[in-house]
Amino acid sequence: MDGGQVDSFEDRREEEAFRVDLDGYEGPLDLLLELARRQKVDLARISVLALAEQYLKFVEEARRVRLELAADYLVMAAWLAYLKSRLLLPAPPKAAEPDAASLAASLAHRLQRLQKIRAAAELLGERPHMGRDIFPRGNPEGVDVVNAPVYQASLYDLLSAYARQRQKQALSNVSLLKTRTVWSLAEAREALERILGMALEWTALDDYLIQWVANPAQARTVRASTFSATLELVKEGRIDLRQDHTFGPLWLRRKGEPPPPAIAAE
Amino acid sequence: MSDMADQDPVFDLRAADAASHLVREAPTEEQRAHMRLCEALIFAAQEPLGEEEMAKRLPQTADLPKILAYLKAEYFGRGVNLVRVGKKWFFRTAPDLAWALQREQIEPKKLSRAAMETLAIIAYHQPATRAEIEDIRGVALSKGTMDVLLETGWVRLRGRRKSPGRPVTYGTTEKFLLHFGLEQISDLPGLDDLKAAGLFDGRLPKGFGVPQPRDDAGLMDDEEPLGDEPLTDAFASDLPEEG
Amino acid sequence: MSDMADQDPVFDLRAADAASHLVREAPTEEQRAHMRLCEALIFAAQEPLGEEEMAKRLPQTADLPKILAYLKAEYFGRGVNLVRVGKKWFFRTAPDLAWALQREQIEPKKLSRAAMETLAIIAYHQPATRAEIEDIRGVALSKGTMDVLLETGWVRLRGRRKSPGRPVTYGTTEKFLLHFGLEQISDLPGLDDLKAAGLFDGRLPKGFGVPQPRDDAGLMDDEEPLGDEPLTDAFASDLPEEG
Repeated sequence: MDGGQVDSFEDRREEEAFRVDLDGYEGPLDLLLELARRQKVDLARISVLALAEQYLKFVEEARRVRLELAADYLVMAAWLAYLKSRLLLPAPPKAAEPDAASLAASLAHRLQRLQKIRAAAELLGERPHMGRDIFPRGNPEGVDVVNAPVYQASLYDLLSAYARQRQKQALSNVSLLKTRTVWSLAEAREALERILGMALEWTALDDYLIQWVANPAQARTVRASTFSATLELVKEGRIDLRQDHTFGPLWLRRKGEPPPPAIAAE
Repeated sequence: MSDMADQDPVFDLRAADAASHLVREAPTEEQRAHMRLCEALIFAAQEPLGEEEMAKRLPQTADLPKILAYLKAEYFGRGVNLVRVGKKWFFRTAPDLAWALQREQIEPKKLSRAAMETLAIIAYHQPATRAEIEDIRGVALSKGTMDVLLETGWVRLRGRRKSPGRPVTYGTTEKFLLHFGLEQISDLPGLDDLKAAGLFDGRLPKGFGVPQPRDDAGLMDDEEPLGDEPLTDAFASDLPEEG
Repeated sequence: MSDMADQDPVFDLRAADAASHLVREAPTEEQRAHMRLCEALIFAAQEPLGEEEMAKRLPQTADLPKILAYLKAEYFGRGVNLVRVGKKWFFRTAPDLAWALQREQIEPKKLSRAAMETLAIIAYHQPATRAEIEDIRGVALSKGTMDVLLETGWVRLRGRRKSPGRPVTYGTTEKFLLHFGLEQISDLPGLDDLKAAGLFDGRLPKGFGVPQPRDDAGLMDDEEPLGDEPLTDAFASDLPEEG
């Protein structure tokens, strides 16, 4: 539906010859309105009977030239044929249906309404359009947006921030005065040597550790350092070290005792 | 163009009268200061500026309607006019200068006749359902036509009619008013003619009165919110679609 | 903004003189029509509009310089001014109204962890100097942190500590109390309350305490007024700055 079609519509209106061509009509009502315009009278005083006859003639013509007609054109034709017969016949005395005159009036009303809205659409279209006839400011500065930050924090945020750092600082200050949390190799070796005399029989390394390590949090560093220290002592030939299976306890004893038969067999 | 100018509110004789009246009684020094501020605010804004927005920037004692009336009077008959749309204000070029301002390169896409008629029905008859539009035009509405109108931003989905099938109701937007230079929906051209002809009482019992088109944000008595149902079948129709 | 206005040709005294002179001799009917056209053209243009461009749309006989001078005079002192740059013209809102054209957009912001901790220390230990805050936190305070806190309006410069270097003392404001819903600063919970709330766990060294905060408006015995010394070196510190 472009301007071209509107033009052809206008052309068609000027062309008085009745031509069977449905192109450009937007359905039966549009066609009826066009036919009504040809009566060149006020739509309010239009002859619906004449209009119905014209429409029916149009449809007959169309079928004669085997023009494909959309269903709604045929529905309208059927309705108009009915209306025509009702208009020609005298009104039945007690009609259950609406009388033919009011049916005709209602059709005329619909046509008028369509015509008026078309006129309104035209008036609307003729108004100056923004961007075509009237223009807003070409380059408005706009309103500067200044960000006004609003800080948000809850009392809980404040208190937990306070407690968090006070506690952190308090603990790190105190820990400087405490014993080191890491057991050095020297410490482990010294401790081992001091107790070596007690280990005449095979003794689990863990036994020593449990005995020596007061703080369970230090178990890891103590085990690591002590193990390194035992390896040093084995190398020096001062102790024997064995492990019966993977991840099993480490056994150690002072060197000089005869090895147990199981170990000798290996 | 000249008869169009008559329809335009800027060239409205009553407005001109009011303007000349206002010009005769000069604004006070204080009002002048407020006029300057409003002038700058409306001028700088990217979109029509709401009266509330202006009121916020003015002293509480400022008489905003009077200030805007003065300002409008000052721009009366000038190359740039101060125009109201709803409760918003903006400057735009005078419609009679269109000939000099039209830019060759930008040819705005023309709406099809079907779309223009549908737009007119929605504007004059709003809130309107698809079935009402089809009833007036006597032809099924293609999905494409409504899509084009929604795309222009001139038409919006308002809600649903409280009737069987709960059809979607359509109405116009502020952008529609802005585009066609209307202050409010009742300024639609030819509306009085249509109302006088009593052509829009189709769906109302006789004697009910002719409905006034309404584009209020609020829903009417026989409307309800869109809800979250899918809108896809809003376009379902058993009429054949127009070609 | 004000010094911009001084440079601006709109506020140029010679221009103002010329303007008032022009206003005295009114433009002719024809010149008025040309003024309207130029007004609309400049208004609708997306960039400053060249004089040649305007001349093209005006009759050859039109006296463009005079028309533009009239137009400029008409907009003199108004909320919108006509401004010339080289041979191009554009409208601009009056520079002295810039303040009104700004819109504040509220942007919710969260304090950084460092700022929050610093605020908490100021709240509990006020009046606190920068060095005291750093001592408690064990890390130097970046300048940015204190700037942010002053921006919140929750922290204020109270005075100076009567000690070598006369360091600035910080305290909280009434706005701080308001924001955190405290009636008075002494409503901040003490150590036992903080412990009960689970904010401190059991392992605290002996002698660990939380001060009873005070934010008296008056200066304390060891404080003195800020005076008018520069505050720039208030942030000097030899601790490494926090990340």
